[in-house]
Amino acid sequence: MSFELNLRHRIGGTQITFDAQTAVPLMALVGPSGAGKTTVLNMIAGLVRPDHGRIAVGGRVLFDSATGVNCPPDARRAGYVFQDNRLFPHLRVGANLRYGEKLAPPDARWITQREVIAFLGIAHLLDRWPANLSGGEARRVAIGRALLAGPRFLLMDEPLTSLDPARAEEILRVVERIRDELELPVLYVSHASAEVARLTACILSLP
Amino acid sequence: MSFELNLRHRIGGTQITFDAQTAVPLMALVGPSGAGKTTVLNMIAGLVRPDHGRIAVGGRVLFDSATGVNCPPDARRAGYVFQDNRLFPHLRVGANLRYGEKLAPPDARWITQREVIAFLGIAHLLDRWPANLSGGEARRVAIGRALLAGPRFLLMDEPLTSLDPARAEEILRVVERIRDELELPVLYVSHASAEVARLTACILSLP
Amino acid sequence: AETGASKETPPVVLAAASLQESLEAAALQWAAKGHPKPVLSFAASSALARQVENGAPADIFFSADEQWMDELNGKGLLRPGTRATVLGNSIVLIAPKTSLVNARLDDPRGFGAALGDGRLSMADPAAVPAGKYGMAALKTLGIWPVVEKRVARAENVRAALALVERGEAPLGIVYATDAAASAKVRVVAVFPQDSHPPILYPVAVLKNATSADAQAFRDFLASPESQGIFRKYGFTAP
Amino acid sequence: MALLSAAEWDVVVLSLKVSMVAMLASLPIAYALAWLLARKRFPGRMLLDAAVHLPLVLPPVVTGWLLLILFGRNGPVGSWLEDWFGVTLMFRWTGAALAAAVMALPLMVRAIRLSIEAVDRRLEQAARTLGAGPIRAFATITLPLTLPGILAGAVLGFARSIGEFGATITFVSNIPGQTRTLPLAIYSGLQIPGMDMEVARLAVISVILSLAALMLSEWLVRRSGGGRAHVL
Amino acid sequence: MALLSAAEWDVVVLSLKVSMVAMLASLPIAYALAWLLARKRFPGRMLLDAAVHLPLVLPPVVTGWLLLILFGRNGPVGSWLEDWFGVTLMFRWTGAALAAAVMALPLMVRAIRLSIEAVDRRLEQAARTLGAGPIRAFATITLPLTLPGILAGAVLGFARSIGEFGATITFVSNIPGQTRTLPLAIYSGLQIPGMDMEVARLAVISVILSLAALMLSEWLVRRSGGGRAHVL
Ligand SMILES: Nc1ncnc2c1ncn2[C@@H]1O[C@H](COP(=O)(O)OP(=O)(O)OP(=O)(O)O)[C@@H](O)[C@H]1O
Ligand SMILES: Nc1ncnc2c1ncn2[C@@H]1O[C@H](COP(=O)(O)OP(=O)(O)OP(=O)(O)O)[C@@H](O)[C@H]1O
Ligand code: MOO
Ligand SMILES: [Mg+2]
Ligand SMILES: [Mg+2]
Repeated sequence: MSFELNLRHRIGGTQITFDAQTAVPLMALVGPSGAGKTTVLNMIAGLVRPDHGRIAVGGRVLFDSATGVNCPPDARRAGYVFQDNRLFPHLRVGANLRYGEKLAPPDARWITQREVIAFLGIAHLLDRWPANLSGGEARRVAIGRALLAGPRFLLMDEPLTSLDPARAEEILRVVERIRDELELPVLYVSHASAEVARLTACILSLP
Repeated sequence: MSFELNLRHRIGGTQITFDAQTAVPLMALVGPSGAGKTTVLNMIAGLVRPDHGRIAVGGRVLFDSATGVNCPPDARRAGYVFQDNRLFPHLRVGANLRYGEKLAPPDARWITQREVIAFLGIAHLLDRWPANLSGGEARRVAIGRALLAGPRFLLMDEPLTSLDPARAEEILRVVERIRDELELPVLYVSHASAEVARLTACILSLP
Repeated sequence: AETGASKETPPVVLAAASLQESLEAAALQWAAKGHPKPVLSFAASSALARQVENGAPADIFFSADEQWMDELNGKGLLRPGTRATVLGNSIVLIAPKTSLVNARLDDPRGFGAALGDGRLSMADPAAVPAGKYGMAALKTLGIWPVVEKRVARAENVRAALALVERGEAPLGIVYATDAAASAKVRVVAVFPQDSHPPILYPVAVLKNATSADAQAFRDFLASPESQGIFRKYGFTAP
Repeated sequence: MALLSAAEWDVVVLSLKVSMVAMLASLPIAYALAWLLARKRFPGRMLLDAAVHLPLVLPPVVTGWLLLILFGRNGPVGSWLEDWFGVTLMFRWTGAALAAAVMALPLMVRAIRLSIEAVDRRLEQAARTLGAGPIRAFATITLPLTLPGILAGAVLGFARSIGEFGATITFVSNIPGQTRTLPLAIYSGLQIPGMDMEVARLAVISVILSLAALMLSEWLVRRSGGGRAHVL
Repeated sequence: MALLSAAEWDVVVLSLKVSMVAMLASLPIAYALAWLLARKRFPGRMLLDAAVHLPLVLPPVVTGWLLLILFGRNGPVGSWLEDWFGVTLMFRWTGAALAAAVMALPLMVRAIRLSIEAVDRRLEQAARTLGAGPIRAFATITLPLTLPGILAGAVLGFARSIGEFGATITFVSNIPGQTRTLPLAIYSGLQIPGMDMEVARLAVISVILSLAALMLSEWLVRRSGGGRAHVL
């Protein structure tokens, strides 16, 4: 089982109900704007505590309201590409990339800085402040930072926004390799149906 | 002429060179991440002063380094949908929408709040703080705010990011109507080639 | 300046701020005789007395009035038999050097007229010794009811002096010692000694004194030799 | 038991008046200075910054003394104010308010400046494209976004004014009904042996006044707080 | 002309020592208080807030008197410090530093608190998902992002300490070489007519010292400034 999710949560005026048991590594999450996709990722990452339910990823229980299990976010080891990037403004791009890498146990790392910098094409940005990046540049740094933390699973919230088709294609290939070679559980949020269809047959939708 | 642009500008390490004379109302701007698309929009909106060149929109000269013309941003009357939304955090959604509308001369307004709220589907959000919106909800409010200011031309920086296909379709239709019925000059940045192809045959690309 | 412990730890003297120059001179004289120079700490008598009450590690208290000395005595904080009243002072009416104002102490109404629409500058009669003496004298002379509402109460005598020096107040009441020290004021009148309680400066060794020199310096302060020094600054014998 | 004697009541009312006026009058000046220091680079900026901090660094008595020299009846500014506007500061509550305002200014400027420096200028740009001129963009975006700094500055300034002693008594001395604020009354009490209870009463009143100001400001922040979380 | 006499030099060095120690020692406490007040809701929060502001509201003399009662040799804290740690505060420079620190605390807390409240907490969340525990997320994200507030607080605190008079003279008296800091020396000078030039010299020295502190802090802000612009 890659994801076992039973989630009940109320946010703003929206009641989110989400149940999923998936055996394939990559699962796509779609749904109209405001359906609760980001909130689901936040719950899996440990940033929002579900009102009720259970979260297990790769067989590891991260949250269970019945037994009182609630793993803190830093112990969950999610590689979360936030919808809004959240680069650290006081650290240069290089330091942003290294932030999670330094905290990861050495044997947990499954990709090197060199590889990440190469396929994201951000070698020329390492000394820049995040404030001086273009939209797509910041997006790529956010993806790189998440991958370098040696995560056990990935949460990607529309990772390809602001990226040109050529760059998007390269990143998609990396995601496919992660899915096929590492078999890492990936929860992938996107509104682009072609992109989603290419990545997985397992598409769950929030109403 | 909808857009007459001769721009030379250096930002970070990138030299931006952009020349365009378009007669059709809607012009698309494409190019890889970091090429300078957002910077071009910023120059047309008056937020970045070009090192050198000339900007005229709909026959009105907004900037000319030769003659020293430099119209301030508030007099340019651009409807700018920022890549990063820039909703005012201290105003509720309704007040964000009204911000530009209140400042527009009454006869400059070409769309009503009611229409905007309807096609963007944000009626239930009017009393919300921007901080509590989902990514796509914030995007829609940003579009609405720009349209309601009664602008003389539109600058749209990837306006459909974070939007589900159904909502995106509705917004595209509105953009088409603006193009066809109002013949307002629109500069449209997007990485989605299908979207761009549908809107215009006039596609300019930054290297 | 060192207060560290040596064989001859100099006495720590807590003294009223108005004694600053004169006591400094007396201490130098004492040091010239081969004694370690006493450590002098100047502040308002009230602040110093409260420090003593709270265990300040000091040797001598030199107050500007008897009241705070009585307070410490009542609490058993003085070394018995060491209290002595060593100095006296008088209070005077002053005006800016350049002003032509004239006022007489035997004519309350005239005094009020001399003040005009200005204020009488003096130390706070409710709090500061110099102010208390001034108020007592004005009451004796029948002037107080005329000026009561027109008093500018300064924090201390020097601040009262400054207001007259700057011409912000046409008249003021300060110690004779203050008037003598300022070149910008002139003495208009001297208050008769019997118009107010005697102005006295008591000194005493504190109960917790540790300096071996404390008693000797206290005796020096009471000696004719140091009296001569204080006289130069305008103080009188008690 | 009557809570306050008539004289104490006078002192409290005067303290409130002096502190409110000092705080309200210096708030716009503090804002203008903070804005200049945060946003503009001009020759003498460092000097202005230093001048603003002056009343903090100098012992209050010295500040009072400088005020006396400048704003006294015979001082250059004081005589000018008197001749042209008939305004007298010496020995008046207005002088006490001036002293309190001067002492409070550096605290207010710093708090407001921190807030101005934290404003996301891209929001001001957005306002400009929506048709707001520089002044309107300032009034509708910058000013409300710096509300936390304004309130923090107001609280600091008010509290500092309530506690101001040294500059006040040196500048305008201690005149009942005109310049005898709470700290001056407290000081008088401290000078007299055995007045500890009166002093404690007045001190408690001071604390209650500024506690009230504190609670008011927290409430204002909370009331406007919904929108100040972070956003795209 | 020698710029400073030996006695003046002593006073300057002592003032610097007292102010630096007061500022550095209270900075962590101020940060902790600011963090509590900005981030936590607990019973008594309002009271803590009020207590922090106390030294601002009370006339300094009263604060000095309270310190005397608490930290004097016979006071509850003072006697305990003396018995257990052999630490004496009365009449020592350490006492002067304590008085300065207490007076500076409210200013430091307010400045730091404004900065903490301005931190985007979503960045801390991002750090948590990247494997940082709460303490590391604080140290690597929150703390550096609040640097402007820390520096503003440090400057305010240092300047306030350089200027501190009332609480110091009331608590630890005016002892040359131990507690006679610049303001106390200035006060002494003011007591003697005709000492205006000496007083002016000392006042100018005070101003220069804190101007230096000001410039240092501005330089530190600028050095770390590149990254503090606003960003997604
Ligand atoms: N404030 C800045 N300071 C320095 N360099 C900047 C700044 N903003 C953008 N740049 C750089 O200028 C170049 C153009 O940026 P711009 O934002 O215009 O790109 P873009 O075409 O909009 O890219 P994207 O599709 O990723 O949004 C990029 O190389 C970027 O790194
Ligand atoms: N902090 C918040 N407070 C209150 N309501 C919120 C908050 N964040 C999100 N919401 C609401 O919760 C619902 C789900 O939001 P969420 O961000 O999960 O949507 P989403 O599916 O990710 O949408 P999008 O595709 O637009 O990003 C929305 O109705 C949104 O308005
Ligand atoms: O020296 Mo005093 O205690 O101001 O009268
Ligand atoms: Mg979302
Ligand atoms: Mg862009």
